Amino acid sequence: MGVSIFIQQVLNGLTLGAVYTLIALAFSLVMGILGILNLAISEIFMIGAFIGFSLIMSGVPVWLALPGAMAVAAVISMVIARIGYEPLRNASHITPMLSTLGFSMILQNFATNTWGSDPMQLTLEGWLDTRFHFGLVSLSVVQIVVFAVTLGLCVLTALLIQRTDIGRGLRAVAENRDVSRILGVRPRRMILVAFALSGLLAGAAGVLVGLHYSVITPYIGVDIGLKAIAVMIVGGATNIWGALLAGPIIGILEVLTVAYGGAAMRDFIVYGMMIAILLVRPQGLLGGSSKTSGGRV
Amino acid sequence: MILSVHDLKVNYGAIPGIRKIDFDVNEGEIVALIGANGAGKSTTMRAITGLLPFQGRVVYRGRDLAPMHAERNLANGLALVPEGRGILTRMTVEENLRMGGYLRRDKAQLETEIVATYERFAILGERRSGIAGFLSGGEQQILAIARALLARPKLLLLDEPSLGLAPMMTAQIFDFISEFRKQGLTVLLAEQKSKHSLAIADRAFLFSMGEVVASGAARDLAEGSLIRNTMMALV
Amino acid sequence: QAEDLTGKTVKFGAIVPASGPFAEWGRANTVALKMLEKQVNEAGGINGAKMEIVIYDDGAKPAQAVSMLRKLADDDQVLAVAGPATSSAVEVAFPVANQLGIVSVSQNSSKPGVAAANRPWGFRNTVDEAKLARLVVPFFAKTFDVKKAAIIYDAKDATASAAGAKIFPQILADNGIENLDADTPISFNTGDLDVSAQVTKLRSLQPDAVVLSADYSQAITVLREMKRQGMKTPVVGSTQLMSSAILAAYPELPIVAPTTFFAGLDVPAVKTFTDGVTPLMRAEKNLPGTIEPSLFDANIYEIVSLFAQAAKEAGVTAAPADLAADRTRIRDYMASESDFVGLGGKVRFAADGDAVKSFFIVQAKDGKWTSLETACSSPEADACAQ
Amino acid sequence: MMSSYQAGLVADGSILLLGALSVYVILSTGQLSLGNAGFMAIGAYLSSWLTVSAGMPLTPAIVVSAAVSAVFGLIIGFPALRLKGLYLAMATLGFGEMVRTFFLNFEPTGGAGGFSGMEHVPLWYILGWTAFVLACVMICERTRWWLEIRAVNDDELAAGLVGMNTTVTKLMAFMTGAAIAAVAGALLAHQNLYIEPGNFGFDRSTEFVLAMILGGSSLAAGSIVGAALLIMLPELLRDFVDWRIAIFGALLVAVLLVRRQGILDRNVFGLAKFWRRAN
Amino acid sequence: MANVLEFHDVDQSFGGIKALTDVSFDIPQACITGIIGPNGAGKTTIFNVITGAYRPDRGSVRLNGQEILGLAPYRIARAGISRTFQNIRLFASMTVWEHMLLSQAPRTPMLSRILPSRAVAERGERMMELFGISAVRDRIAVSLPYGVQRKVEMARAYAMEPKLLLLDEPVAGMNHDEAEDLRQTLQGLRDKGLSILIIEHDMRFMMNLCDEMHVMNYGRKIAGGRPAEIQRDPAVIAAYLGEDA
Ligand SMILES: Nc1ncnc2c1ncn2[C@@H]1O[C@H](COP(=O)(O)OP(=O)(O)OP(=O)(O)O)[C@@H](O)[C@H]1O
Ligand SMILES: Nc1ncnc2c1ncn2[C@@H]1O[C@H](COP(=O)(O)OP(=O)(O)OP(=O)(O)O)[C@@H](O)[C@H]1O
Ligand SMILES: [Mg+2]
Ligand SMILES: [Mg+2]
Repeated sequence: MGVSIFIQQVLNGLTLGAVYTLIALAFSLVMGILGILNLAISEIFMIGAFIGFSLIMSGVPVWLALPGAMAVAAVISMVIARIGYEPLRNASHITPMLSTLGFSMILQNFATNTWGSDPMQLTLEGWLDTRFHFGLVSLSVVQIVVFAVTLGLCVLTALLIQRTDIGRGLRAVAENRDVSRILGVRPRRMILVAFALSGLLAGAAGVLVGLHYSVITPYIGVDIGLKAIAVMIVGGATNIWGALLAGPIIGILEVLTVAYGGAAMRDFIVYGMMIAILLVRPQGLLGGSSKTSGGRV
Repeated sequence: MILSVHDLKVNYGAIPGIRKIDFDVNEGEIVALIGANGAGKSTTMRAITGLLPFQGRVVYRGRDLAPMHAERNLANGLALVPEGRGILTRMTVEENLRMGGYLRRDKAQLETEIVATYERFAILGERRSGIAGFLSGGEQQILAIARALLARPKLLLLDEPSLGLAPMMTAQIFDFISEFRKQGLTVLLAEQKSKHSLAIADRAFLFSMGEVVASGAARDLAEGSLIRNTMMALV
Repeated sequence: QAEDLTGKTVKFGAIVPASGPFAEWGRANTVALKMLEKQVNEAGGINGAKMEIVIYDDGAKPAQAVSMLRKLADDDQVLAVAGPATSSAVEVAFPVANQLGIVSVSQNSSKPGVAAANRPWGFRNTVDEAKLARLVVPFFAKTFDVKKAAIIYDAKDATASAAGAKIFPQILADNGIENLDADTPISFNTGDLDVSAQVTKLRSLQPDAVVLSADYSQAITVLREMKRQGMKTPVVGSTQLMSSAILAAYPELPIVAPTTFFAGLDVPAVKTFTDGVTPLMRAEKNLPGTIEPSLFDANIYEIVSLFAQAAKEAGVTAAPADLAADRTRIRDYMASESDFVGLGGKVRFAADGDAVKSFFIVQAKDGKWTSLETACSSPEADACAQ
Repeated sequence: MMSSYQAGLVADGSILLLGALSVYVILSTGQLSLGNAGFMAIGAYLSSWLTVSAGMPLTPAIVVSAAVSAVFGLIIGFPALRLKGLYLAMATLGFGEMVRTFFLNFEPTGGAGGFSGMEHVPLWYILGWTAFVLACVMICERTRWWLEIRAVNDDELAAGLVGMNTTVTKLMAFMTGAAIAAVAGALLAHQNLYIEPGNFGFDRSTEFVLAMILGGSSLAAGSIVGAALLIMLPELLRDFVDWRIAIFGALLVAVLLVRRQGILDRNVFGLAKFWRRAN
Repeated sequence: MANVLEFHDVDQSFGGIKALTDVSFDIPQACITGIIGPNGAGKTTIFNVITGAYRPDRGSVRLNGQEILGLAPYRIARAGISRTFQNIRLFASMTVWEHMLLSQAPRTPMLSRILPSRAVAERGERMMELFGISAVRDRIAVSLPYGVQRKVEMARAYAMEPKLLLLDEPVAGMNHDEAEDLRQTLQGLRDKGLSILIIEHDMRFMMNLCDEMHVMNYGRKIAGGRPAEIQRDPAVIAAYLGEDA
């Protein structure tokens, strides 16, 4: 009994961690590379969840609702890039962060007015509602979908950033816009690409969260978003794989704290651990060491 | 004529950067821009490259260049080695060189040229996977020039290339450049040390207070007392 | 005694959370108040005077609630204020009401002891959760034969955590029910999406019943997770559970809660109110098309109705010079034994500022609330007599 | 004569201004703190406990709370020395959330149920503190010591190599910021007469940053404008009802776009100086 | 003549790169000492070791007989060593004038940093005059032309009242005449008792300026002595100067 409950809790934690991972990836695409914290990602995630919900409720199959919601999320993200980031690129890095905060307010207000502030609930049917039982442990099809999509998107993103010209171009723009331009990189386009990718990931996370928990409100973004930022930081913002490592760590830590300690202490433990990790590894678990920041006298 | 500049004018907010610059560069030449601190050499180069908004005309290979289109200008063969080198300090030496060929389609050819660069500049070869930001000043300057040449430019703009280079290295760099010249490279050079640049340049233009105040064959300028006199008069 | 006020305007204020996480409450409240304003004025107003309700949004934020209370009292010169809604806002607003000398009556707040700490101007048209729980739990225990129960509550919500951490454990003990998580209370935080760990833990305790102390919007998350994990234990909670949204969360499960109002209640006054307000609410663009009036709509409707009655009977003059006197009149009227009849029956205010009214123990069944029993929030005999 | 509504807004604005200044002092050394609500919570709870349970008069209670909060500033400032940019911001955010969760679980000050029993403070008292703190910061801004703070922001390494003790500078900034935030918290507690952990969340910390950046992050006077704007705007937008927050967000973005260095910047004063010299 | 600085047996490596191997030299009081060498030879690294920016693997650095190796950079600066940077490092938000005020702050007590001071202002003015930058006093320093920024850096370094001034390629970006002016300025300072250590690739400038010179190659010191001797040293010619110099 104790063991199967424990396994069940670990599975719960992994699911939560997968969600964190996806959103953390969305954050790290703009933060790790461009160095700005796009706070609106939390809200893009929330909008993604609502769009996915609405599509599924109106009878669209899941395999179509997922890309649909991802696309909408990507478009919103690109709009934010053009209006909220581009014109502010020369200001201090806090200014674009605050302009994305402005966008969060708009998106949240929009969602409240469109879908209401009360929880929206979805009833799953057919294969999505299937669960597998292994003794006392149970695992749902949706959970498996969540794991698979998370892993797949992670690998794709990492390949794109590490193995292609796009990744190098992005890093060049992030470091020095003028220099990247004289090397032939188009900063505006690059930034749009980064934001779009980040929107896609956040949108996907939204749909998966909607499917898994089947209740959403316009306010789900804030807390999960903050946790996802913590996951990104713990993993190391500059390394795509960091989120894949840190997501499950934080997810499981959180669930186990709740299970064997108490929910009241949860945030204390999670943020405490984040600070502790930062003290030991200031760039996060997998982030390049400070040596790669390239400063010398 | 590969480049001609007419009535070029750039302001930094309320501060005038350059007032009225006219000059031209012929295919295959080395042209030097010389002048004191703040004369406007760097500003001119940045404007031509497409990093600054400007007034006036810049005609490159028969076409007018619009301001602020550095990416497009590079695609048309116009590369700049900026003042202060413009190394991507967080990337490795190798990645910096790769970025030099960012727009090139012949990636295989690029790889062999990168290897050739390593052979020519052993320092870069030794440090290929090191972070570029940790190179010494002169090493970074070499990297910047090597990187610009990997873009296969038709017109190379060098802003104070000898800055921080040891005498022998300066000679080596200019050897390298003259090799490319044989393959059709044209060079526009900005230098403080007029002696140095006049030695290798075909023609030169003397800048002062944002205007061109003298021009001529480099040899004449080098020998004549024109530079000295003009500078004395203006300081 | 009352003078004729024809040509004058009697103004009341209302503070509702029309934006933020409880936007729906505030927006529905607004519809109910607009309806009331129309009804009163069509019926001849207040001794001939036109009644006007000035409604402000506080976004469920304490600071804004206070600002709005001040604005209503100072700039709009209203005679009394309905609201604010949330306990956090009330905690901050009531002291200001006392300072300014204006009645403030909350339509939602059920955190124990808030009005009692802010006499004489703070009132709540709600019943303290402690009083309700004391009657609901025994009834529930008997109906579902409960020997051992587990409690889960929202630790971040002041009301829910007070009830979940203090009141319910005490009441379970008083009724001889074993509290399975007494040592390591199971809780979560407002806004949590993931309560899988908590529910897994609940499940592992194998209780006969679950006590769920949370606001309905949070409770839904828990119910959904229980459904996902296939947990079929009956649930009992506080008034905070009351909402039509709860009904869809886990229709197969018996959910029991106390309330002073629900839309399907078979009482003439309630029927009239519900029939009148439901189409109006559903016609609002910013509210869902399936919305039903909630407990809070009924409460705020009652509050301002009571203001109107007080103004009428206590004889306000609605003259600017008498503002303070008029406000005192309304307060005194509210504090006294009156014969005000609300939607569910007689309503009066006890010395601690909370309402004394009859309430119903209801159970979610087939997508509706069904009343199982009627009781009175006051232990005194016939305090709630019709 | 001010109505009590206006007076209330002024009080809220003053407290927000103090919060903004607390972020400003820390940010001047290039460190972004997203956890000042945590220091504010310490100030609010400690001063309230001192006045209510220990019977201490308010002013000494505020001074004590500010001092204790400064010690916490030092404790969080030390690890912060190792962190850069948004990593630091996240660590401070984590600290803020930890403080909030701590008070959520700390029964002696009421836990989730909050704490009350404080005496109301008059408006002039709040204004007095605000003016005092603002004056201190603005005077410091004109000294050479402030140049050191700016130097640490501009280029920490170079600052060290030209002889500045950057560690001390950064820690002092953290301590000062923490103390100012604590004053803001104490005033808030004695203005609202009730505090709960939810008052000191992430949104409060971002509000401080917002007020400061909107007003202009290169000088303390900017925060006055930023705080005033943040307090006034929501009130002015009441007519928009349902879309109020969205319009607020849009205006926020618009202001940032139009004045990306903030509404006020050093040049505004530079121009004034220039003008004086020209005449 | 006493030595201001004794730099002994220093090794410095970065991962696999040996930037300095067993380097030793002394800097005499009131002398201009030059360091030359090919790119990447380790010249700037010597500066970084002296100023505490790097911690060498081995060795000793003494200022007026006091060991300074291992001290925090700001302590070394306060002990009387100030420097300029090869990659100019000015404070991006500050005007030239603010640089002059700032650089005098660290060595004074806290209180005097808060109160305005006439002495500080006067010294600031003098520094700007000395390096010829009074005309741009209210400009943001980083928006100035490259060569002028170098002068601001030197003025900032000298304003700290150092015993030893370290200059890393100061005439890069200056023309011949400006370099000549600078040479005279520096020699004037030396005559007043300042010790200067300078790195520069402009040989003509160095020959005229330095009292003594050290030559680096691949992290090792390959020669040291009077400029005229250095110029004739075959090892130096092979490694650095080239045949035609
Ligand atoms: N970013 C800037 N902001 C304001 N003014 C600038 C900026 N960059 C250059 N200037 C001004 O423009 C003028 C020309 O400068 P520029 O850098 O082009 O000169 P230069 O000839 O390259 O000098 P140097 O030889 O020192 O590099 C100078 O007066 C300079 O102060
Ligand atoms: N922090 C560091 N990390 C890695 N390598 C370094 C670091 N600092 C210096 N180096 C290496 O040490 C060697 C010496 O560098 P240094 O900057 O001292 O050269 P230099 O003599 O000043 O050359 P230049 O004339 O080009 O400025 C170089 O190869 C450089 O790449
Ligand atoms: Mg230049
Ligand atoms: Mg060097």
